[in-house]
Amino acid sequence: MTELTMGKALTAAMRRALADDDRVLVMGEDIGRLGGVFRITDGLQEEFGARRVVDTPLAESGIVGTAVGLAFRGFRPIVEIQFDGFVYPAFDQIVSQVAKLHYRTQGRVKMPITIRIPWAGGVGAAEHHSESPEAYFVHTAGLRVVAVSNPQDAYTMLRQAIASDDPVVFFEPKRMYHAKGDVDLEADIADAAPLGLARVVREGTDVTVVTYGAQVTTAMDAALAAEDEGISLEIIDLRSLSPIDYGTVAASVRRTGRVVVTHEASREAGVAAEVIASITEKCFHYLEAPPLRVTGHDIPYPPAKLEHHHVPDLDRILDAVDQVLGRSSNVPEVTA
Amino acid sequence: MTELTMGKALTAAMRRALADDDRVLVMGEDIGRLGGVFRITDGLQEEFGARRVVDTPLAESGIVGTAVGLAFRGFRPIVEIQFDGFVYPAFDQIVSQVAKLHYRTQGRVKMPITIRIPWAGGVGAAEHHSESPEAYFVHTAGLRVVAVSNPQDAYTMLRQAIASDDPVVFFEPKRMYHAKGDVDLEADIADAAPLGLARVVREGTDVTVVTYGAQVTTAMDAALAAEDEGISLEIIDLRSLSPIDYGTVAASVRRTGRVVVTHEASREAGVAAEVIASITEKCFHYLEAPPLRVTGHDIPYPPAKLEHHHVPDLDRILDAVDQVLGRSSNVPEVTA
Amino acid sequence: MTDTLTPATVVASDTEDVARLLDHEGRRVRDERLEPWAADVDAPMLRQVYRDMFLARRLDAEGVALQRQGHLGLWAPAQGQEAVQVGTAWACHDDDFLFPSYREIGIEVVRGVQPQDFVLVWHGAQHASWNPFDVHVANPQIIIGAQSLHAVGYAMGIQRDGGDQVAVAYFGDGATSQGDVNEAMIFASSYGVPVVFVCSNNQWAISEPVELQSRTPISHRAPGFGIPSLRVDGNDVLACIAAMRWAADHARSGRGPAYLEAVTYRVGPHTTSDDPTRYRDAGEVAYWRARDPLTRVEAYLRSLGAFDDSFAQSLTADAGRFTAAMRSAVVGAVAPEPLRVFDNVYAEPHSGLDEQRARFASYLDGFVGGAS
Amino acid sequence: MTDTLTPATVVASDTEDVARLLDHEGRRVRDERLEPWAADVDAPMLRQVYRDMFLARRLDAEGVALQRQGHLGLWAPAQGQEAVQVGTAWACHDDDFLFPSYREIGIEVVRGVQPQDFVLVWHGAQHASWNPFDVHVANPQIIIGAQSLHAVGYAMGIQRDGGDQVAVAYFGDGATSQGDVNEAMIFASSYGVPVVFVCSNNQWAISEPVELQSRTPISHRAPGFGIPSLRVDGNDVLACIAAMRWAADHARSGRGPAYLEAVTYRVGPHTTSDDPTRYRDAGEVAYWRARDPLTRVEAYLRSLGAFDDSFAQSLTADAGRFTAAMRSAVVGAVAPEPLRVFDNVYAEPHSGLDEQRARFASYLDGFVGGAS
Ligand SMILES: Cc1ncc(C[n+]2csc(CCOP(=O)(O)OP(=O)(O)O)c2C)c(N)n1
Ligand SMILES: Cc1ncc(C[n+]2csc(CCOP(=O)(O)OP(=O)(O)O)c2C)c(N)n1
Ligand SMILES: [Mg+2]
Ligand SMILES: [Mg+2]
Repeated sequence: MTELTMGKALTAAMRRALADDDRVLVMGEDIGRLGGVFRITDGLQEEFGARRVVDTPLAESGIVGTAVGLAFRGFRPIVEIQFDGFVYPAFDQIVSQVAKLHYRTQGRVKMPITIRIPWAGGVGAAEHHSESPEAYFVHTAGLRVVAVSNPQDAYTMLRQAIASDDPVVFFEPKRMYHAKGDVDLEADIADAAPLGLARVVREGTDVTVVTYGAQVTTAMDAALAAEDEGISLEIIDLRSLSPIDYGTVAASVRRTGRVVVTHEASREAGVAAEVIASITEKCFHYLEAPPLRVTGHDIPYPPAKLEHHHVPDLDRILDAVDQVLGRSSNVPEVTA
Repeated sequence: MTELTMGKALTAAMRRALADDDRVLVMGEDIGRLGGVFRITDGLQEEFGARRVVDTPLAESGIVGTAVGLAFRGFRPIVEIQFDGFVYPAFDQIVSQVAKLHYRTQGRVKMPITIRIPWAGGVGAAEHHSESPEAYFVHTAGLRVVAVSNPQDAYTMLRQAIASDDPVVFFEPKRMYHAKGDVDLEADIADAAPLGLARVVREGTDVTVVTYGAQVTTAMDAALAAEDEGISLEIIDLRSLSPIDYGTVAASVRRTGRVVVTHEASREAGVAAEVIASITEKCFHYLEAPPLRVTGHDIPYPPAKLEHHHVPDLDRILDAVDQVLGRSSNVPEVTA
Repeated sequence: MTDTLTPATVVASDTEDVARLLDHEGRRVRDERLEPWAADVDAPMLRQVYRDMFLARRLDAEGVALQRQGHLGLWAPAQGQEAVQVGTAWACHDDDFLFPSYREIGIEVVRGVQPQDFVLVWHGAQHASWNPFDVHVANPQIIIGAQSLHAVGYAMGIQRDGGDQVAVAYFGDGATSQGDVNEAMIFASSYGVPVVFVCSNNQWAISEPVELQSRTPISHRAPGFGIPSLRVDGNDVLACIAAMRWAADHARSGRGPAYLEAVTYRVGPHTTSDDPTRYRDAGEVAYWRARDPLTRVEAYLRSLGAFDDSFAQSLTADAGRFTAAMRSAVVGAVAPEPLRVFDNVYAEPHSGLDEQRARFASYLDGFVGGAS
Repeated sequence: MTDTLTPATVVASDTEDVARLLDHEGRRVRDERLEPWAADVDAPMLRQVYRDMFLARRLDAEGVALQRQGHLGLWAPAQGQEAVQVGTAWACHDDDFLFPSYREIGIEVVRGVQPQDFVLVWHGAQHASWNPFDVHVANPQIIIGAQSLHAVGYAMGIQRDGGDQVAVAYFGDGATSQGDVNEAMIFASSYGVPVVFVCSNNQWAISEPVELQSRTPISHRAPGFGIPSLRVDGNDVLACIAAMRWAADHARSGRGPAYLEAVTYRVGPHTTSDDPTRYRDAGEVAYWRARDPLTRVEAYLRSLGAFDDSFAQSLTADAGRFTAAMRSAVVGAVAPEPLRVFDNVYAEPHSGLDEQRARFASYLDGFVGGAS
């Protein structure tokens, strides 16, 4: 075990993948000499050369589109999108090519592309630097989507994503880049939990809180606070957003009968809506209260000085917990 | 009242808007001399000239990006995207500019842009010509999203969309372009139901079926078939997907206690998930059974010869109706 | 000062300002730029080339017929564009990898794509037919321009492998307006990769004339990106072979990308759904019919004494067998199995989709004898 | 044959192959292309221009200081780029509409943007500050290249209104790789609209040198799109004024778009978060510091006897007042009201968001004294 930040764990995962498989490449803006604006690729170009750790012209569609061509030639490109808000120029290549080529070609052309996206807010950034676009990709068949919450997962899941023959959109919560944790750099990824599984990160009996990414930490904080009031929260880190591991979620909800889903992305047709619709279908008769969402508002990401009113905090999670427990009168009403 | 196809109703709406307001423009690929590949802009260039009905170079980001600039100058562009699958190259301009400029500029720069999209499948088309991307836009704050199901709505809602100071993504179901209906071309749009409201298109007592676009017709067919079996379906045409009129939906669900949501788009994090999550929250204690989704599969749109196994038909809707009524043993199980 | 550049005065629609080796009548003319690349093209080879052009022409006509008879949902005719398609493909090595759009029938003929593989996609049975790794041709791209970046990425791969192939991006005049095609030139030039861009300027993008996309000849764009270009008569197969040999040699020898604009004409409609009488004159079509790419090779071969009736008969017979096989692949074809819609969405198991598939299978089982 | 074009041999990084009117020492040199456009620029005017450059320099330094002291989240320094920014803006009419990126401080100074409006965005209080219709400058764009299409669309509007304005798209060297910037040239050329493209080639896109984006000088791209271009010394304000006058006149007089590449240098880091020592030499920075755009105007004005101590003092005093106002706008600024996050998402009521707002308001009311 080595103590690493999430950022360094990600670097280690790429270093390992580059060393193990010479078809692996890393490409993106400023990822070479600079090591990326977050330094996640720090040192990789020096170690593996500019042919394998490739600074690209400033064009995201070009980056993803050429990664597709490299995959045609048998490479396994890891693409870094500099910030979440800059993935949209590549949307066409991701949705119409990366996601569909394996289907289109009846499995003949594989797209083992990992698209790494420094993701979401809470870091006081400028506009377009705090987006949570994961639902777009979850809604896109043909992609796998994962979101990491801690250094060990960052390391293991990035290696799994690179090893996957499917394209993986890999979300890295920016506000966790400096979070530290023990990482087992030697473990065989075959022994780790598969990429598609959720994890119960805290057991509890009263309410199931489902979340992912940096919100896992917020949910854990909420669980601690709730404990003081005698409320026991079970926290599930989804880890994978496509597929979603409903086995793990449903097992928990069947025990607790109450569920809160929280994420930072906006609410309408977001991942929480998906989780609630599926869980309601699968666990209807176990539910004691309507599952609730605690999400970002349906607004463009606000200016930095206002972001703490947008990104759900511990209090907003606890408020929803109170509601599903019937301890709050603030139950939603239809306004129309 | 005039009997018109949906296609002609849309043409009439644009003709009227072009005649009434000289800041209105139409732009897109092949919309001028050709009148669009679906002939929806037929005759408009001849009538209003090439300065107002503008054939554009073949670049969707360019089309939407220049529409943004025209809006800066006080114009009200109507943009035609030739087919649903070709909107993705414009995704960045739509999500980062069209949707956000009013918010970014604190209301100073309005984006009264209507983005018309011939939409969805069922017409035996080639790949990329049958996409249902509406959830991407519903999830994008700052946009309004509507989907029309009949000629009268096509006419009225397109005029309302053009008149709106907000950007509207306007979905036109291709398989309804030739459907006919009476259209009141003279009515004042101020007298019509506002753009954001749903409509109960058939009253019923047993199950609420929520849908939109071409699926309204399929749902109506299902209602007729159900009637034969003594089951009464209430059919709601959402019309607007952002906002969604939960007042109308909830009122119905409180009466029926059972709900099926159907659309052609894929399922994960789709609009049906949104409707079910919200309705479960708002009507939990009225629900007699878990709300169910009947949607396209989570697959890229399949080849034409297979599309009828993807686009939900009457039988699949009735199967879900049976399930929410407890008449079927085919109740979903968690597999994991 | 190199920077007071002003645009050329030639306009995009000037279709005579091109490099050419066979004139409209099939007479051999000289072009100093192209001569070295055409020196070894003899009559036997040109007969083979003609054979492919002829097959492409017949195959295309059969596609139109099958569509009219309801066996195909759509067809995108290539009539008039056989020279650029067949010629550029002939100039390539077998393992050069080609990334076509939906209209490049001729290159697929050269690469030996099988009869059924020309029709199963338009028939609606599948999104792509042949195995791209067998013929070194990607399946046709529908999203305008997207394949240009794939070709550049593939060429980045060749560069890394030290391979001696080139990648070829095929696209139309309309496609040159897409961001992707421009980004493709930028990436290709930046990395100096072995890719050739082939723009088949057939004067129209559906109803839009090429002047709407470009005020200057399309070939003029590439040099600004650091890519040498050549504007060639796209209806002259000899010129197309020569130009492509130059371009491929340039790319193959490590000198970076090259660009061809082949000036040609789409004689038919954009697709079988299109009505070109709404946007162009009969006179224009007649002008181009008189510049048919097949006629002039035939005339040239005749002048060399290399075209006789028995050759013509063998072409017709071969094409007849080919088109018959196309027809039998779709006439009376059985509908694919419903559950095939779930195949190959992912390369590895996906619990969500696997559950959907299982549910749908049991739903289908609920019908007597399964669903249709 | 016009089509055997081969790329120029000049490379993108050759920063001396530029049109110039003031050399590095501030001596007036001749450039026949630019002379007619500089003839009436006299010392009094140049003093005004210098005033704006000086203010931009000071304002920029204050931004960096405010960021270091924790009052701003970020700052994107413009040091070294004052000449192209101030010069091109000076050459415009007041109602020409400018579409800048995030680094165009100088053009905003020329247009009279107020002190607080330079800092409130980086402070994190709002996404945009000034009213674009007051100063005819759009709020700075962060998505690289997106604004180039907005400028072209705006120019399409001018064309339709019969206005005599031009629209100006400002962007960097890195931005030229984006599809949008290329599509902007295509639309502009196709319609012949009154737009000027100004590429501030400051040699770097964060850590990426311009040669990664372009092997040829960036100005060479425009002519291929039918757009005349000029490569100008971006550190020579007189040349920038003259070149922009030529370009704006070209566009304004109905001859279609024009393109300027201004060769300049980003002396500071990309932003205050950047560490340029990781990717570039101190020597390169020193080279460019010696070509400072302010120094040479000062030297030229001195040579004309138009720069003395009292002028210098008045500049310093004015800038001091300006930067003090910047500072007081953010130091001790009160946090915006929480519910403001919901304002202006839509221009018209939206039932979904209105419900969310109401819920959040009642949630906030649940805290004693409301939430922070
Ligand atoms: C991104 C995208 N936008 C629009 C279309 C619709 N479309 C199909 S073909 C075509 C015209 C293409 O013209 P060109 O590139 O000249 O090729 P050609 O058809 O002439 O061979 C258009 C607009 C598309 N397929 N993809
Ligand atoms: C679409 C997009 N991709 C990436 C970025 C991140 N980014 C911000 S500035 C920058 C470099 C821009 O370089 P250039 O265009 O030369 O302008 P400069 O910063 O030098 O003024 C990058 C990559 C962005 N803002 N937008
Ligand atoms: Mg064409
Ligand atoms: Mg730069």
